[in-house]
Amino acid sequence: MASVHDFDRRWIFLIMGLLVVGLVAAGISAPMPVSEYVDSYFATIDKLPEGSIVMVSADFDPASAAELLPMYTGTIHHLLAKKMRIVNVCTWPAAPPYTASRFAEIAPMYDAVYGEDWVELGFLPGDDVAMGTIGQSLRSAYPRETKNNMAYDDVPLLRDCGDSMGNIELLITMSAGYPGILEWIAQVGGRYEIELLAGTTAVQTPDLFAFYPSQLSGFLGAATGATQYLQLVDDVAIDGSVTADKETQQSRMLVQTWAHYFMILLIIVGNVIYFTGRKSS
Amino acid sequence: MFLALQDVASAPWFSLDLTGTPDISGAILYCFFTLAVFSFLYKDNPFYKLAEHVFVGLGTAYFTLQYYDEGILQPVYEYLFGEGGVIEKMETSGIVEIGGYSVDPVMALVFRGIAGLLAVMLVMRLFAPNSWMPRLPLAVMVGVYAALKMTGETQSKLVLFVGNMFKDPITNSNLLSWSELTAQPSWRIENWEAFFVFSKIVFFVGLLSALTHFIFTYRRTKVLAGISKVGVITLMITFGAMFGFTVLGRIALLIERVDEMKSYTASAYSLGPAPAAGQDPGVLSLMLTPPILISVIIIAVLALGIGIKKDGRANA
Amino acid sequence: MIAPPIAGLLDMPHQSLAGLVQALSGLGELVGQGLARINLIAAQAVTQSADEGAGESMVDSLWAWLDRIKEGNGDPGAGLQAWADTEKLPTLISIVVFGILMFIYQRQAKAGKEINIRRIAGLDALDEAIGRATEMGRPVLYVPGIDEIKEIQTIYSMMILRHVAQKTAEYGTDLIVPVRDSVVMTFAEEAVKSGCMDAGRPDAFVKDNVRYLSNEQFAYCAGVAGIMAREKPAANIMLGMFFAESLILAETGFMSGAIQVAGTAKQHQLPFFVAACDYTIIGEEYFAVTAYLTKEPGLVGTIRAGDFTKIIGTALIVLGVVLATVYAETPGLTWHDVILRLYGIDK
Amino acid sequence: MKRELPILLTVLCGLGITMAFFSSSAGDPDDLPLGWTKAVNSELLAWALVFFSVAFILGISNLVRISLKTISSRGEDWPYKAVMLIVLFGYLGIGLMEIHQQRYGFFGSTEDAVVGIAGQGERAMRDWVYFKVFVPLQATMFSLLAFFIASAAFRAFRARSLESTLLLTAGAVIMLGQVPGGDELTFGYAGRALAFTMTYINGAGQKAIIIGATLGVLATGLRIVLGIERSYLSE
Repeated sequence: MASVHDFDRRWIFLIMGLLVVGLVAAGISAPMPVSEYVDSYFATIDKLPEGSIVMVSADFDPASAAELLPMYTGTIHHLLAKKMRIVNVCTWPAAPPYTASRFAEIAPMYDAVYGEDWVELGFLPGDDVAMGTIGQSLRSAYPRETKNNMAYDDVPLLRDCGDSMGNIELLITMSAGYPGILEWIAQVGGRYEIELLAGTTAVQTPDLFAFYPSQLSGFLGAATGATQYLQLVDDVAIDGSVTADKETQQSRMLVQTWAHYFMILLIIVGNVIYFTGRKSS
Repeated sequence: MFLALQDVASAPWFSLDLTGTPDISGAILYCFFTLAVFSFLYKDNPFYKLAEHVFVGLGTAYFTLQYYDEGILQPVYEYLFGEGGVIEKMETSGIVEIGGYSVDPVMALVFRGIAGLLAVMLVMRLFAPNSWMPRLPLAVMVGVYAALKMTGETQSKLVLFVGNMFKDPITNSNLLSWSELTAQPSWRIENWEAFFVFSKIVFFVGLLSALTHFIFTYRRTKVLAGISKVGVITLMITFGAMFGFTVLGRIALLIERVDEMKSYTASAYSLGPAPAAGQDPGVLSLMLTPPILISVIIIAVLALGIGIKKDGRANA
Repeated sequence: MIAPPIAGLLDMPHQSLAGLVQALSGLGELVGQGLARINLIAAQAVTQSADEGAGESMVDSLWAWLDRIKEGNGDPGAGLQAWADTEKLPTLISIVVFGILMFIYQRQAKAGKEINIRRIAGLDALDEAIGRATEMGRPVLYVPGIDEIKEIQTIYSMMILRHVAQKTAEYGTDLIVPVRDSVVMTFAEEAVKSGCMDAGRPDAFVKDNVRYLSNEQFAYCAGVAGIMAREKPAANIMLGMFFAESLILAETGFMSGAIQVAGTAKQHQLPFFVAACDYTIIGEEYFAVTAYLTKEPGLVGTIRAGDFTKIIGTALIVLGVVLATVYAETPGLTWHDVILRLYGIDK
Repeated sequence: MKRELPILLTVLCGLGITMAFFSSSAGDPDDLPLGWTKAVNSELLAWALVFFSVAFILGISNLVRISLKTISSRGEDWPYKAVMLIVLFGYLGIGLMEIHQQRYGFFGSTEDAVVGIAGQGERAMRDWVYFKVFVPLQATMFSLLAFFIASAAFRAFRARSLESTLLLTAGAVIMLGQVPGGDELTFGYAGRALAFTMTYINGAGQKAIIIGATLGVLATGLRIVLGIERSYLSE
C-alpha cells in the first residue's frame, strides 16, 4: 500500500474539479427552506416605509464576490423595488467597480434616478477609522460623490441625509472580512443606534450568532443564506429579474452537498490508507 | 449541447459597456487568466507564470491608483488647494475644522506641510538608503498605529468582550443564541433548558482551560498541565469545527468560477462561423468557445511539455 | 420537562442518540439545580444583609459620589465627563494596571529573579528549520503576514524577523522576505540589516532578497507561491497576520517539500496552519516568540505580567459568572450592580 | 539625537492618539478642555495615510529595480518580468489619465463634461481591465482554496493521536451538518452537533485565543508607545 506521502494529491484536485464541473454543467436545482436569520433580514428591509434612506456598504472584492455579489444584487433589487433610497459606500478598494456595474444594470429596471434614488460615494480608505468617520459625519467623509464628482450638498439625496446618521434608517453591509460587519457594529451600530443587516462569507458567519438579534437585525450567511434570500426577493423584484440568479444559487447548493460528501469520503480514504499502511510496515 | 444552456444573441468583439453582453475579447482574456491560474494545480508552468506576473503588475497598479487618489490627491492637494480648501480659507480668514475642532487655517497649512516634509523624507530612502531621515515618518506611523490598536483592541476585545460574556449567565436561557439556533431548519435543537445549562458549563470549562493553556511562566504542576490538556482539546475541536465550516465558502468560490466559465460556452462567444438563425450551433461551435478552446490549448501544451523535457521540476 | 435519562437509550438506533443527549441533559439539569440552590442561599444571605440597611445605603452613597465626580456640580464643561469618555474608563484602568504589572515584573526579572518560559515546540522548530535549509544549501523564506504596519502583529513580526535574520546570517543561509506593503518593506529591510549586523556579518544582507510584490492580497499570494515553486526554499517561516491566503501558502509550501513553521494570533486562520504546517505557534504563543528566543529579562517580565493578568482575568470571569447567575435568579439585588458595572455591564 | 528623535516621535504620537481615545467626546470638541486631542488624532491619521500612499513609490521602485536587474542580465523568467512592468505602467498610465481627466479635465474636456479615454463613462478603460483581467485572476487564485482545503483535509485529518482524532471528528461532523443533504442523512443530528460545537466549544476556543492575543497586543503596544521597545527601528 502506498504511503500517504507518496500519494499524488493532484488526483484529488482532478476528481474535485471533475465533480464540480460535471454537476455545474448538469445544472439541477431545488428550492431550500428559509432560515430565521434570512427571514428577518428580508423582513427588516420589507417593513421600512417607502422613501427611507438606506446605507449599503460594499466591503468585498472579486475574491469574495462569489459569495457576496448574489446577496448584494438581491439587496439592491429588493431596496429599489420597495422604493427605498440608497447611499452606497465602500471600505474595500476593489469594490467600487462592482457597485457601479450593479447599479448601472439594476437602476434602470426600476426607473431610479441617480442623485435622488441612489448615490455612489465610492471608496474611503482607513478601514475601521473610515467607518468611524462615516458615522461621525458623512459630509466630511465624502465631500463629493464619486460618479459625477458633485459636491455633497448638490446631491438631493445627500442633502436629505444631512450630516448625521440620524436620517439613515438602516445600514446594510456585504462583508468579506476585515474591515467588515464586526467593525461596523463597533464603530457605528453601537454608537448611533442604527439598525444593521449583514451579508457575510462562510468563514465569518459563526462570529455573527452572538450579535443576532440584539445588535444585528438579520444576516445572510454564506451561499446558503444567499440562496434563501434570492428565493424571497424573486417574489418582490420586477418580473423575474432575479429568477435566473436564484436558480443558479439553488443548483450551486446541490453541488455543495456532493462536494462535502466527497470531502468526507477523502477523510475516510485517507484514514484507511493511513491505518493499513501502518499495519503493513 | 447540454453546456450551452443560455444563449446570447450576439456578442461584440470589444465593448466598454460593462452592463451589456460581455465582449468576445474580454471573454477570451477572462477565460485565459482563469484557466492559467488553475493550471498551477498541475504544476508551475509558463501559463501560470504569465498570469502571476500580470496579476502582480496589475494589482500593484490598481492599489497605487486608489491610494494616489485617496491618499495624496484628497488629503494633500484637494485639502490645501481645492475648492473650500485651506488656502481659500486663509484668504477669506475662515476656520478649518480638524476632527471637529476649529483650527486656524495657517496652523492647518503648517501641519499638512510637516506631513509633506516627512513624506519627502520617507522617499529619501531611494537616494540615501542608510539615512536616518526616513525613520522619522516610520516612527510616526508606528506610534500612531500601535496606540490605535492598543487602545481599540483592549477596549473591544478585552474589556467589552469579557464584560459581554456575563450577559449570558449560566441559567438564563433567553439571552444567548440558543433558542435562535433552533429556528434554523437544518440546525434545530430542542429547547431543553437543562441541556442548555450543560452547554454553558462546557463553554466556561472550555474557555478557562484554553486560557490556562496560554500561561507560559508559571511552573507546570500536574493540575496546571491537566487543565492545559483540556484546553488543548478545546482548541483542537475548535480548529476542526472551523475547518469544516470553511469548506462551504471555499467550494462556493470554485463553483462560481466553473459557472462563469460555463456562461462563456454560449454560441455567441464561439470563434467559429456563426450558425444560421434557429439552427443548432453544433459541437464545433462549442469547441471553439473561449473556455473550451483555451483549456484544450493549455492541456495540450502542458502534455507536450512533459513529453519533450523531463527536467525533474514537477511539483509532485 | 426532561424525559427520564435512560429510557431513550432502549429505543431505535437513532433515537438512542437522542437518549444520550437527554442523558447529558439530565446531568446538566442536576448541575443547574445545584447552582440554582446555591443562588437561592446566596440571594437570601444578600437580601438579609440588605435588610439590615448597611449594604444598600453604602452602595447608594457610592453611586451618588461617582455621579458627582462624573457630572461635576451641574456645570457644563465641569466634572470628569468633560475630560474623559467615562465609558472607556474600564479600558484605561486595564491598561494602567497592566502597565504597572509590567513594570513590576520587568524590574523583578532584571534584578535577577529567574522566570522560565514553558517549552513551545513550534519555536524550537525555528532553529531546526533554518539548520535544515543550511544543510540543503537552499534559502529560508520568511513571510511576515500580509497586513500593513498598522497591525501590531506585523510590527511584532519585524522583531522576530530580526532574530531570524541573525540566525541565517550566522549560518550563511539566504533569507528571502516577500512583503505585501511598501512600508512593511522598509521595516523588513531595516530588520534584516540589523539582524545581519547583530550576527557580525553586515555583508550577509542582500537587498534584493527583501521583495515588494503587490498590495493586492492574492497577487501577493500568487507571487509567493511562484517563489515557493521556483526557488524551492527549504524552510518556510510564516509569522504575522494572515487572512484567506494562509492555506494557499501552506499547501503550496508543503507541495514544494519545505519544512514549515507558522504562527499567528488570527484565530480564523489557525485551523489551516495546524492542518498544513509542521509546527504551529498558536494565538498568544506568537507574542511570546521574542522573549522565548532571547530570554531577555525585560521581555520575559512582560510575559509574566500577561500570565498574571490571565490569572486575575480567570478569577474575574468565574466571579462574574457566579454573580451574573445569582443576579439572573434574584432580580432586585443592588450591590451586584457595582461589580457588574465594573465589567462594563449595565444591568 | 538621530537615535532618540524617532523614538521620541513614536512616543509623542502614541500618547497623542491614546489621549484622544480616552478624552471625552460628549459635545462639541471646541467646548471641551481636551477637544484639541481630537484634532491631533484626526491630523495624525491623515499623516499616516499620506505616508502610506507615498510609500508606494518605494515599493514600486523595489519591484522595478529587481525586475530590471533580471531583464538586463537575461535572468530566469525575464520575459515575464518585462510583461509585468508593461502591465504595471500601462495600467498606471491609463488610470492617472482617467483620474486627472475626471477631476480636473484635460485634453479638451472640462470638469462638467467628463469624457473617458474611449469616450464612455469616466473610468471606462480602467474598469474594463478590472473586470476582464483583475477579477478572474483574483477570484481564481482564491478559488484554488477549494482544492487545497480538500488536500489539506486528506493529509491532516488522520486519527494519529487524541488531538488529531478530535480535529477530524469535529471537522467531519460540521461538514455533514452544513449541507441540507448531510443533515438529513444523519436524521438532523449533524446539524444539532454543528450548532452545539460552533456555539459552545468553538466559541470558547476562539474567545480564549482572542483574549490571549489581545493581551499580547496590549503588551507589545504599550512597550512601543512607552518607548521601551525599539528593536523594530534597528536600535
